[in-house]
Amino acid sequence: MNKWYKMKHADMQKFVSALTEKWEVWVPYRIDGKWEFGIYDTGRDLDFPESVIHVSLKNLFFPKRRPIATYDENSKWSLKPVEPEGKPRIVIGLHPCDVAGIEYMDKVFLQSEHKDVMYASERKRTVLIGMLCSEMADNCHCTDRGLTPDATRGMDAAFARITDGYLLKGLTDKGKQVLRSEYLKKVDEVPDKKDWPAGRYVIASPEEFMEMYDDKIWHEMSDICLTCGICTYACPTCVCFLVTDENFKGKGERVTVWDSCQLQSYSRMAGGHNTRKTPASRVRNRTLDKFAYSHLRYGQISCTGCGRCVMVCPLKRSFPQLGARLTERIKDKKKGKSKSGARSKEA
Amino acid sequence: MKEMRKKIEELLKNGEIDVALGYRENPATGEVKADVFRKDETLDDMVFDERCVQNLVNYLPTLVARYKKVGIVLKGCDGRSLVTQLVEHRINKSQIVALGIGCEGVRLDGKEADKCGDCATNMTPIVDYEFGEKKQKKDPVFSKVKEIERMSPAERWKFFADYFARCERCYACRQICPSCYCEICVADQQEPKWIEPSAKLSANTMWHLIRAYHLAGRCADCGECERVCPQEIPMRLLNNALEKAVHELFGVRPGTVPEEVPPLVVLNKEDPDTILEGKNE
Amino acid sequence: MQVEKEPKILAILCKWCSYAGADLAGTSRFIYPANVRIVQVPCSGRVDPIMIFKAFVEGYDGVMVSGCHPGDCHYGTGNYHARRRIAVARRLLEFVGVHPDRMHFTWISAAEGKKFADVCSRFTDELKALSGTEKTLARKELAT
Amino acid sequence: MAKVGVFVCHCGVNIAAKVDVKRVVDALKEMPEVGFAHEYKFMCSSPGQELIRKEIKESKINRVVVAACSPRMHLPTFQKALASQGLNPYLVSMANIREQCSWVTDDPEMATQKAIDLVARQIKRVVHQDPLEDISVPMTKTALVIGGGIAGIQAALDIADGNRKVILVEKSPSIGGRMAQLDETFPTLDCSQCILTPKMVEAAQHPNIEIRVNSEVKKVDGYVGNFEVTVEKKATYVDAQKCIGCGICQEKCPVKTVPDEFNADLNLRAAIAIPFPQAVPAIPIIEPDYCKKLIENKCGVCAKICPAEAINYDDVPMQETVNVGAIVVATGYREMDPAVYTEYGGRKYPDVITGLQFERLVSSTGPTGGELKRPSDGEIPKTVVFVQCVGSRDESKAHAYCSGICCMYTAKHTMIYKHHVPDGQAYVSYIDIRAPGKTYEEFVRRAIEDEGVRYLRGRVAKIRRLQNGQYRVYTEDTLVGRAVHIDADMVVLASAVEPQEDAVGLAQILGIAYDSDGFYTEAHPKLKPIETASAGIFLAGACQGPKDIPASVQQGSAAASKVLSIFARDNLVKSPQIATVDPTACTGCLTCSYVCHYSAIEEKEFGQRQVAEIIPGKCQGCGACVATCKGKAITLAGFSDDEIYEEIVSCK
Repeated sequence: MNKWYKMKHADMQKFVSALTEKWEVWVPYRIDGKWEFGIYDTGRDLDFPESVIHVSLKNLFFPKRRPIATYDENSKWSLKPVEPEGKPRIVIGLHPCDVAGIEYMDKVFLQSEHKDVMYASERKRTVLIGMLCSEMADNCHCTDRGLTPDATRGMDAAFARITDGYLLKGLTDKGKQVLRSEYLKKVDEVPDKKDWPAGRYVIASPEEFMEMYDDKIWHEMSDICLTCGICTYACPTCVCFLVTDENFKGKGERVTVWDSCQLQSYSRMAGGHNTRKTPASRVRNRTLDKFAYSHLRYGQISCTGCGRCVMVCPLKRSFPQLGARLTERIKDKKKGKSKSGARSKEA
Repeated sequence: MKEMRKKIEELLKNGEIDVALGYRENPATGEVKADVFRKDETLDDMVFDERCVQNLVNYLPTLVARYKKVGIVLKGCDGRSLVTQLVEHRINKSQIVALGIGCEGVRLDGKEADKCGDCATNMTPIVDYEFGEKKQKKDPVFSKVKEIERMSPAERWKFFADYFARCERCYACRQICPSCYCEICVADQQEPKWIEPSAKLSANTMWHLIRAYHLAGRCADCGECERVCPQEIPMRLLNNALEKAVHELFGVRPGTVPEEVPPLVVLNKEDPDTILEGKNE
Repeated sequence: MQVEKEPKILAILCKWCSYAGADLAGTSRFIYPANVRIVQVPCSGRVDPIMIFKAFVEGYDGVMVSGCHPGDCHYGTGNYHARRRIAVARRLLEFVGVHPDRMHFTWISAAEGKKFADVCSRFTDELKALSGTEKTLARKELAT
Repeated sequence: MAKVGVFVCHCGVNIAAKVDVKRVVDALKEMPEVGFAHEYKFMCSSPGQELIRKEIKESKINRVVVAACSPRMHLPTFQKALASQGLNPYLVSMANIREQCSWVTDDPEMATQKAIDLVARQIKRVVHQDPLEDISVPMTKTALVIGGGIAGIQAALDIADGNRKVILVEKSPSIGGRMAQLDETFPTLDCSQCILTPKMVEAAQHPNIEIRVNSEVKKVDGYVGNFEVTVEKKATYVDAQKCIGCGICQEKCPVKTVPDEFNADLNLRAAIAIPFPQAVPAIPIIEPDYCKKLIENKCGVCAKICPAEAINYDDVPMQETVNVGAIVVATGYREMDPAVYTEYGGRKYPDVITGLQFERLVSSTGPTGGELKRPSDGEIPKTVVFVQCVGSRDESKAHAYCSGICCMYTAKHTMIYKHHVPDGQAYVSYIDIRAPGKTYEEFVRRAIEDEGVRYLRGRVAKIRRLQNGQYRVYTEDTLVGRAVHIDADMVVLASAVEPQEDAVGLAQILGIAYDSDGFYTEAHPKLKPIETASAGIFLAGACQGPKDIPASVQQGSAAASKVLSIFARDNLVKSPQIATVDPTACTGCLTCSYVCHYSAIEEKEFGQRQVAEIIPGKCQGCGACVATCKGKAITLAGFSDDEIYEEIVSCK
């Protein structure tokens, strides 16, 4: 079944409704003008955005708040790990950049020495049916990160919108199994191939970035940053968390909670020392983490080019542009130019 | 605007200020953002109009730490938040030059910003150079607060619980607020855990109550918290409810009088005990 | 059908006047409902509204704060500061939907054992009258 | 790891009759923090305490909860029991299951449940309690007395007799204060100066007392035990070391136009003068506003004539910082200027004088040498009206308070008057007569009955000067209900007692509280009438409120005993339950300092920032700053957030 199949728009609705019998189905919803994944209520109108979905899929695999153990003080503090559970799940309508994000999270949670069992379980129970983007939104720049908006890598199945419905294709066994449906019709059509624009935020190599560690530019770049945590929460590859106990009347849960390196509290240690006290040091950490540390550790830079950080930024500040600006500075430095002149007008 | 630009140019040139904090327009996109203007650059893209929503005061502490003297463009509401900064020793007045501009209101999402309807002063109370027209002060109306106050307690809780539940705890509201500057925010403290760090209703409720309470009598209603909230939680409602309360209880309109000590640390033996009583439902 | 639960009251009392008043209620054998849990603070000025917020979130039905009468503060002015803070905290809690009858802020001197017992009895009755209404703010279970 | 020993007391039947103690013990044994739980009949008894001591030794518990009566009753008892075994006394907590449980609960079941809950909360709390050590602060055992009136002199003498050094600072050129100006004193009519002068001399000669006249306190830093006080000595232009007090300069000085303050401005004196004959020290000073040499560089007679070469026209104010451990404020009072009562003609009519002026008029050291002559023409006044409550008990014009001393001194004045002018008639216009002191009422009755003074109950409406030089006093007699007027030769206004002009300024320097009238506020109106809210600063005399001589002397002695009891210890020992600032968490907003009643919060440098710092010596542990600190950078030992939080959340 290495071919594309066609499904009418109305049939897609029926197809997805039918899936809910066995699966927990997640589809994009538009809430107050923003796209977000939610569990599909049968009968609700289905729609898919042409490109990036505002809220990333991170929460599905690595929730904001995730109990990992429970305890009861009355029975002398017995600590019980939370057993992963949940019925099989399908996510329909994620994009190539979302897959890239999940791939990166896999590296962090599954391929390191300490495997995250809960993440593994969430991954295992989920089938990914991706949608190929038909356009690039304002902040999209996956093409500069080695992706294409219509790439199918990492998906179990993929689909694309055409004028009178959708073209679908199973890619893995899991995906093919899901797609077994009476609504699919064999066709000869294939999704349009487009020439995607690139070169918006070309960035230097991780090694070159590392050389910028002691540069003065970080102060300049953090002048106008709030150092709130929203870009890290929106980012599909920011996976820092905090472990904390939550107690209520003698019973409690040990939970992991999203944390953010942009917050001052993140790097504060017992005794009060803070290794990243200045906004500049925090901005540097995130920039280098995305463009250099990630590569050094996992062989892949962790910016997927989804542009969500720009969308959520309270100041509409462009994080990818920081990378680009830095790259410009790296080039200038190499040319032996002085430090001035590299300042972009758009902070 | 022209006048102000000229003044800033002059101040930069003769070294009276090292940098100026103002609003810069990106000619390509028409977007306006806070930015730092330096001596050697042109001020042609410095603007002040209804697009200048941001409160620049939040950037001051970082800037005064790095520069000796900073010029800052101030709307009325932003100036009010500067009052708190000065009273609380966060910024030394000698390090700043306040460039007040008679604000005609700002626009957000295509319509006049909500906060402008409750504007207490269009000119900053702290000002070194004044530009534009200063208008007569009027009292904020807080019609949305009054609307909520008309609801029953259960309805009110339903209204807020829906919003609180959505909070992600990204702390953008805290970070953008000039008056939220604790070294270690109580929400980040683990021992004791007054506010649990996870984004769940009970902890979020604690966070929003504390945030609002800590700003009581200090909030200048610049509305930034609400503007930056990615979940669109109506945080101004809480701030305004307390601004209204502080005015009703102590007759104070925070930030409108330079050097006024925040009302919650003022000793007043004459407060009537009736302020401790609930409003009759 | 749920059995009517006894309301739970948190009383934050200053060490010098109100806590002593509560002791006097005991020495005078004034009976009042067993619903009250007292927390001692040195002065009502020590009361941070965060304590009141937390109490409601933790599920108390009502919160009471009491200190020395104005002018009698052991530390001179603590109760005046408390009065301002608590007045504001009360407005905030009412605004987000806590029923005003769930909060009781008053002054009780070391000599007012009777008053303390009366306040506790009355407050308990008022809270019982509210038992049909929602205990807003109170967290329902661990994960909320 | 905390291991808590729990002891539940029966208190005979006081607890056990209502609370099922056994059930309480059994329920608590299950708690993870609890090492063991015991019950006992009387925990406060010797065997009860012995039980605690034994278990600390044998079971290696490191925290103790005693469930018994109120901690107000027996917490110190159990703290001592812990300390006796080398365990920090602050590691015990008490659950109040008697006053706040068994005695106030009807139903045994409810009482038992409540008791379990109360003890469980204290177990949760005690785990968070930290060991605390008493704070020991070294101190300077020298006292500063501000004000050299009778209260200040008494305080200084008592402290000095207690073998501690005293620095007595007096603003004017001599000690003695108001009392030195008085003629005779009520209710004994003994001569004021006769009883005061020996005390002044004693103070001056006392080896432990250093008198600094012409001096004022300009700045006070530090805290109890360790004050740093800046004292400024005015330029007097006379070298006190050289001056022999002969008084020739005063005689020869050609400028005789200075209003004589000591005589309540009734006469004029020289520009260089000893304030009054019995002054201590008897050293003259030059009034720079009048001295020709100082104004226009002419004259210079005094320097030429001075046998001791003590005159120094180039004198300048000198500031010196002294270290003291305690301060007694005894700055006294002033008499209100009656000029606000225009209808009485005070300060306008020469023969309408104040009470203090009357004292000087009848005093043998006064301007008339003790003969009662009225100021305008020197005639002996045959009819005198004494008007009470001028400025007192009159909120609309001056003060709401009662000046306290006027009823008595007016009675005294009438008697002195009658002794001077036996055929004269004295009238007193009064509202009420307040004579509550020992033999005071009898004294007033003597004036009325023996001396024939006529007391008219009512307020004076107006005083008008008549053609014949007399004054018509329009008043009423409310007892018969009719308006009356008296034609008098002289009128004496009992002008109100007021705080000194600069009272508020000094209060701000000292960081002590004052009331709306400007009188200094005591720490507690009943139980701490000597103390101020600032530790180590005490009040004596009329600066705290109107007072007569015996009350001022009492308060002076009381203040001295307070000072001596501080100085009796080697070091200052304070309760460790005070607040401290974590400078790493402090933002330096200093809003905490606004709520501190004790001015204990100061600014200090920490790295590159300014942060708040709490002076342990000053902090009293109320916690107002803790509740103010949004970032929770302040912790109050004994009532930390941790401890209170546990008590709130661990209620089942």
